[in-house]
Amino acid sequence: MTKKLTFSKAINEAITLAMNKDNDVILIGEDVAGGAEVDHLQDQEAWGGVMGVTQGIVEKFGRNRVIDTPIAEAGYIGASVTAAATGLRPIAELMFNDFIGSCLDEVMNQGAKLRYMFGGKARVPLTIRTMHGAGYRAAAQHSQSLYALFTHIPGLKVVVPSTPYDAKGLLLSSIFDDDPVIFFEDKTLYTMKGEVDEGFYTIPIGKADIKRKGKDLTIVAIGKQVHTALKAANQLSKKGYEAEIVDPRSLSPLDEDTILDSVAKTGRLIIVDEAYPRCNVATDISAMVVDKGFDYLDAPIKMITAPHSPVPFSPSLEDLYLPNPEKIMAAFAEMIGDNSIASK
Amino acid sequence: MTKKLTFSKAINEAITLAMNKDNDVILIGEDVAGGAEVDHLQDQEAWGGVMGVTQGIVEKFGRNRVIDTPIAEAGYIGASVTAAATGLRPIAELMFNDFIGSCLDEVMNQGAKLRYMFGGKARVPLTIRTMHGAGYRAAAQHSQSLYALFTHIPGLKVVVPSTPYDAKGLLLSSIFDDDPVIFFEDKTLYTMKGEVDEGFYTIPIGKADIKRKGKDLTIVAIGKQVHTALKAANQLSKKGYEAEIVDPRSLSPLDEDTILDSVAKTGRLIIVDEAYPRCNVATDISAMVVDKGFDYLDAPIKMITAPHSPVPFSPSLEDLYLPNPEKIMAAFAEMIGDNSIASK
Amino acid sequence: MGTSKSILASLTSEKAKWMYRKMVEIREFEEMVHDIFAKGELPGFVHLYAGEEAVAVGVCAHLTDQDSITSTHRGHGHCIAKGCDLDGMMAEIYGKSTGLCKGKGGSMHIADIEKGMLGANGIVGGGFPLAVGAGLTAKVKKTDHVAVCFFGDGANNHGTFHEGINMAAIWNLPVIFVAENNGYGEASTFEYASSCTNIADRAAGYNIPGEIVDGKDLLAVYEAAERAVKRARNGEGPTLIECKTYRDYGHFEGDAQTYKNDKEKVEQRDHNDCIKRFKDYALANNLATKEDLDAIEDSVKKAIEHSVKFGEESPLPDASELTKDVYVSYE
Amino acid sequence: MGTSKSILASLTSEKAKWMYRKMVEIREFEEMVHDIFAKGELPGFVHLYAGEEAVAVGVCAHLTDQDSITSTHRGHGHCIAKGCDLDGMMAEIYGKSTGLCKGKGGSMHIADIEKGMLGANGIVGGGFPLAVGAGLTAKVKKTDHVAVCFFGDGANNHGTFHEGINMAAIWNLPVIFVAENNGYGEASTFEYASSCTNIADRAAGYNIPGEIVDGKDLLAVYEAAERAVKRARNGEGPTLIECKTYRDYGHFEGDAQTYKNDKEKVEQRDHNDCIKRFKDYALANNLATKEDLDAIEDSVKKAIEHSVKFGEESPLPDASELTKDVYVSYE
Ligand SMILES: Cc1ncc(C[n+]2csc(CCOP(=O)(O)OP(=O)(O)O)c2C)c(N)n1
Ligand SMILES: Cc1ncc(C[n+]2csc(CCOP(=O)(O)OP(=O)(O)O)c2C)c(N)n1
Ligand SMILES: [Mg+2]
Ligand SMILES: [Mg+2]
Repeated sequence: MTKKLTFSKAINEAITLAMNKDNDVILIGEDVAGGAEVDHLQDQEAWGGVMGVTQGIVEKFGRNRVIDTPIAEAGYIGASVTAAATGLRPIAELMFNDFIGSCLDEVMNQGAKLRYMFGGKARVPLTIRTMHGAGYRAAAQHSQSLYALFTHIPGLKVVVPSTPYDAKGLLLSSIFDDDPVIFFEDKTLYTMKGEVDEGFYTIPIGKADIKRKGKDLTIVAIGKQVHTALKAANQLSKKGYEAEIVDPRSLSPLDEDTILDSVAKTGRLIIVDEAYPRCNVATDISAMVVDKGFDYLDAPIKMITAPHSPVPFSPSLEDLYLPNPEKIMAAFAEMIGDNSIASK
Repeated sequence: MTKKLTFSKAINEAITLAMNKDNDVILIGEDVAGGAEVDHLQDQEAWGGVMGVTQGIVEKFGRNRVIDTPIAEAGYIGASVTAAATGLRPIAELMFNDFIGSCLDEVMNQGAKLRYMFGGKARVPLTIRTMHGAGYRAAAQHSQSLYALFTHIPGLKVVVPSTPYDAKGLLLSSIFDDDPVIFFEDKTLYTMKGEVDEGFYTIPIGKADIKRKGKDLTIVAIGKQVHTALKAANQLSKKGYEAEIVDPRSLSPLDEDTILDSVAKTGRLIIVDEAYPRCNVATDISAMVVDKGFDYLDAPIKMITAPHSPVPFSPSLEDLYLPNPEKIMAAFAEMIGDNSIASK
Repeated sequence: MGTSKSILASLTSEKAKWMYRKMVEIREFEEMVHDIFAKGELPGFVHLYAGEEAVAVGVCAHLTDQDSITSTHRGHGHCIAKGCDLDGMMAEIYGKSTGLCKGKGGSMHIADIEKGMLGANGIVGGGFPLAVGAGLTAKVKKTDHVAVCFFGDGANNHGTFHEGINMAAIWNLPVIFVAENNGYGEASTFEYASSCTNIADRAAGYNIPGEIVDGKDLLAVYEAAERAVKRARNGEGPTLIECKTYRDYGHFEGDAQTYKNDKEKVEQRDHNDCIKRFKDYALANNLATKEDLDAIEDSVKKAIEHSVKFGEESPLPDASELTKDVYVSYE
Repeated sequence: MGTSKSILASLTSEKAKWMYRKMVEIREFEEMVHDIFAKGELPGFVHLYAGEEAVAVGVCAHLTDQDSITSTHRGHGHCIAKGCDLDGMMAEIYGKSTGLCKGKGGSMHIADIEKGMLGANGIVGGGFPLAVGAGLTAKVKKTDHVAVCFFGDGANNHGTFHEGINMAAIWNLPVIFVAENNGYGEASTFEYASSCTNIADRAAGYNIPGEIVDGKDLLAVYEAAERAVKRARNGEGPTLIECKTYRDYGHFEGDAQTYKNDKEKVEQRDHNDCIKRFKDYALANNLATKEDLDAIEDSVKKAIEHSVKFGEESPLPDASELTKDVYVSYE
């Protein structure tokens, strides 16, 4: 049985299911309940996070398990690391991934390394949910897609879903994973609707999904950019080219085989990653394919990314900043030397 | 006129020259003077940083310009950002690059973005000196090479010198650059000696240096790994192969042309980067070469990096962790299908 | 109104009118932004300062363009009090090329470094170290400039509060930390999130003066700020001033504010308005005539309307701006 | 010695001897590490706890294996007081496979989660949030476990101090913050780097009890910790205890310590030794006989020698360990 749910509700449902299943699961973050200890406030009216994603959860599970924190990211993310190591299974919300600047130590030097430094004697079953992505007119400090920073760091898993279905199944996997997982939610996807299975299901972390089959070109696209790629693929199809779209879904670990198999078939690769261009996931995937699948390649790998610049506020600039189908088409046109594609 | 100096003294000399030249240059960080306001302590006995790199500088310039800070990285790095924007030219020392976890916000969201967010109306002439690198038996939280994180972030420049000569000239350029620069110092290089020019000289940021000429293979190596590459090149030379070694010296901006020219000549590329393997500078350079120099390549690009794991304490494991000449030789052997190279 | 005689003596009619004007500018600006945001004409997140005018104005009344302030996500009021151009501000919020930041910053990063306004900040607590940096420049260069850090009750629990104030204290820097305690950080109350009874109570842990003032009373703020700025300029170090205030709107535009209690809303917004309070005081104490104030209100209304027209009609940034201003030295 | 009668009453001879043993273990362990480091046999950075034994031992005397502690870069003393195995510790410092962390952590990351020792930490201030997390688990799971955060005077200026204590206070968590004020953070004095007169003075800003004790007096620490642990277990929330102490060695091995003053060194190291002070007390109050204590000293010496032999002779980790333990779920 499936039903239509928004991306936001799919996440809410995953958290609810996880908290029902296991009393050790707690939800912690800034206003994740919303309005703690306000006398007149009924729990069902509580904010449920700045975007309302966790609305209603405090009503079901109470304030012992749904915990509003002060604005102290180092404090509560660090606390979540050891809460995880001492018996809980926290879902910590880092409101915007940009705020990692206030708690990178707790993620990079504590959470990610604890198990290794302790010689394998600890587990850190922590999930950090965090918003990312440009397009919301939220400017330079609230629009970044910083998953490359986390992918760089050993000891973390990094998950970036692109659909409500994937979001629910991957969040459930993340919560019940015994390693620290950073779970990225694109703020511009929250209102997107999609089919989602009823009840509890998981999607394995580390398994890519082919969002569209094709034989002429592989597009690996991350998060929201999967939809940009799908749009480009539809247009390419009209021109007679079928693109295969691989959604890695998890960046660390990365499903190298699915990507390589696709490139082996198509011989061409475009990677769409809205993050900053240097040392990003696009370069990571490109380098991996060159290392392990060099002979499959009929053409240079092209990367469609943001420019090397902060995210501008002005809507007109932000629109230029992001990848779009036209940029993908132009890259493909260049790749195969067919200008008629780019000009539409 | 040149003289022999250690890497550490070359840095000390650059700071001294800069402070002599411009009264707005200050040095700030934890114990950069060492022992502030200790009655009996003579300035010439003051620590000069945990590794003694800045020894003697407080004696010359006094405590108004050489400022010991509390252990508060967010505090003093953030303060350095606006000190720079309001008229000083600070050299801030982040003792170990691993401590960026405590002040990423100040670097990434404030320092790097200030100018852009302000529409170009501010300058942030800040240099952050920081120690990196494994091999010192300093374990997981004091051995990382995190330059990829900084390279990812637009608005920062990233410099990683490999010799005393480069360190001095590049540090002087960094200090007098009007953008924020992160200047990496490998702690295991401090005692290395090399020829250094007398007096004031600069090396442009963004210009790679060819540390060895060759025609059969390009090795791009970062920081200390330049020396690993040189060792490998010597051994390869005995086998009849001449490697060209490109030291990018600055990772952001990256001198793409010098790298591409070398690969155009040799047709083969190995990148040696001791950082974590995912989304690192090796992948960045590989992807760039594939994008812009695909046709130059006669073989897959190989990357010699750390494994995807924290830095282990145990000396035996740490030695395995790091790149070494043998790993480079083995990669080249595989590349050209000549096993006699790898087995020495 | 509990304002001491000494203030009355030092407060000129000119200053009083300037302050009145600035408060009205802020209020009208914010009401206008509220309206145009509601119409869907403004992009992004917008946090309004209405209700807290007395804080920004009472403090900035003592500052020159050479003095610096650091601001918050709720930064329009600080901008106006520090003398930023209204047209440039509105254009910035519209994302236009004529904006203070060429449209690249927007509401959350609005700034004008020439006016000593070192930027609104999207990072709660981001301002503490930045204010310390401006204070450090003053100390190293031996000027008499001061720096002011405006911050919220929510920010008071961030680590940067602690690091920033401690550094300012040990170095005796000319930095004034101004808490805008409006009772809430987003939906969380000050009482819930903060273990201290007053933010000013924390000053003792840094051996600096901590003062509590009625943030709805312009002259109380003005007076406390005067003392603090004097201390700072005299090399006597930092001060923490806690202004108890209230934000009339929600955390951001679009917030249903279910966490606020209705009684408090009415009490604060309708019966404790800082502008009304100062107006009554100014009239009663002959600092200004009714005509003066009417004229100010009129003129401000026109200025705000002008700013909207300016914002609306200004061109969007050119595409070439996208990658400009990332670095000084290259594009 | 200024120790109250009530302590004497509750302190059994058994406990006293346990504490003496632990203090001597720490001292002998550190002296040994000092010696073998000087011989160049130990890799990396080493920070010695000698001189501060009374703090770790006086606090951990009240804890069980279910209680947690977070430690610092100067972590050997905390480990020993919390019951970690000496052989495993020494092997860890040697980087051997038999070490507590299989040689992967080393001195700066030595840990034993089964003993509730949540790790030394290479990051100053790293422990505050981590201790809060253990306290949070206790609260959510409604156990009576407590968590102790040991930290230095240097760490007291890091932002995590503020965030951690505030959170523990508002949630009323069973966390005890134990300041080891040894007067220095590296070469910087407490007086220079900290704006507070005492670390305990900062407790008021969080509405929690703050106590100052003579950290060289084992029983003073013991008594203060007893009260704090009782409060924590009773759900009465966090306490901050400041122990004034001194580190006998430098910041790390190899430090010339030019910043220390000679008089203070002699006074503290030679005339205010916490072990000697407790020994005199225990003998005078019949908590132990001379023979008991001699036997303890003897036995400890042997144990330490054994640990060195164990460390030296243990095998290095297998190459396959390099990429193990990064993740639970895959290698
Ligand atoms: C580091 C960081 N954490 C969280 C946020 C999200 N956020 C924005 S404003 C805000 C509340 C701030 O409260 P307060 O400091 O009292 O200021 P006020 O909004 O009341 O003016 C929060 C949590 C942020 N922008 N930055
Ligand atoms: C975040 C961070 N900043 C700086 C350092 C370098 N460092 C290691 S120990 C130390 C001094 C710590 O002083 P204190 O907290 O008083 O502890 P003590 O060494 O006196 O026991 C410093 C600055 C670090 N390890 N982590
Ligand atoms: Mg507030
Ligand atoms: Mg200390």
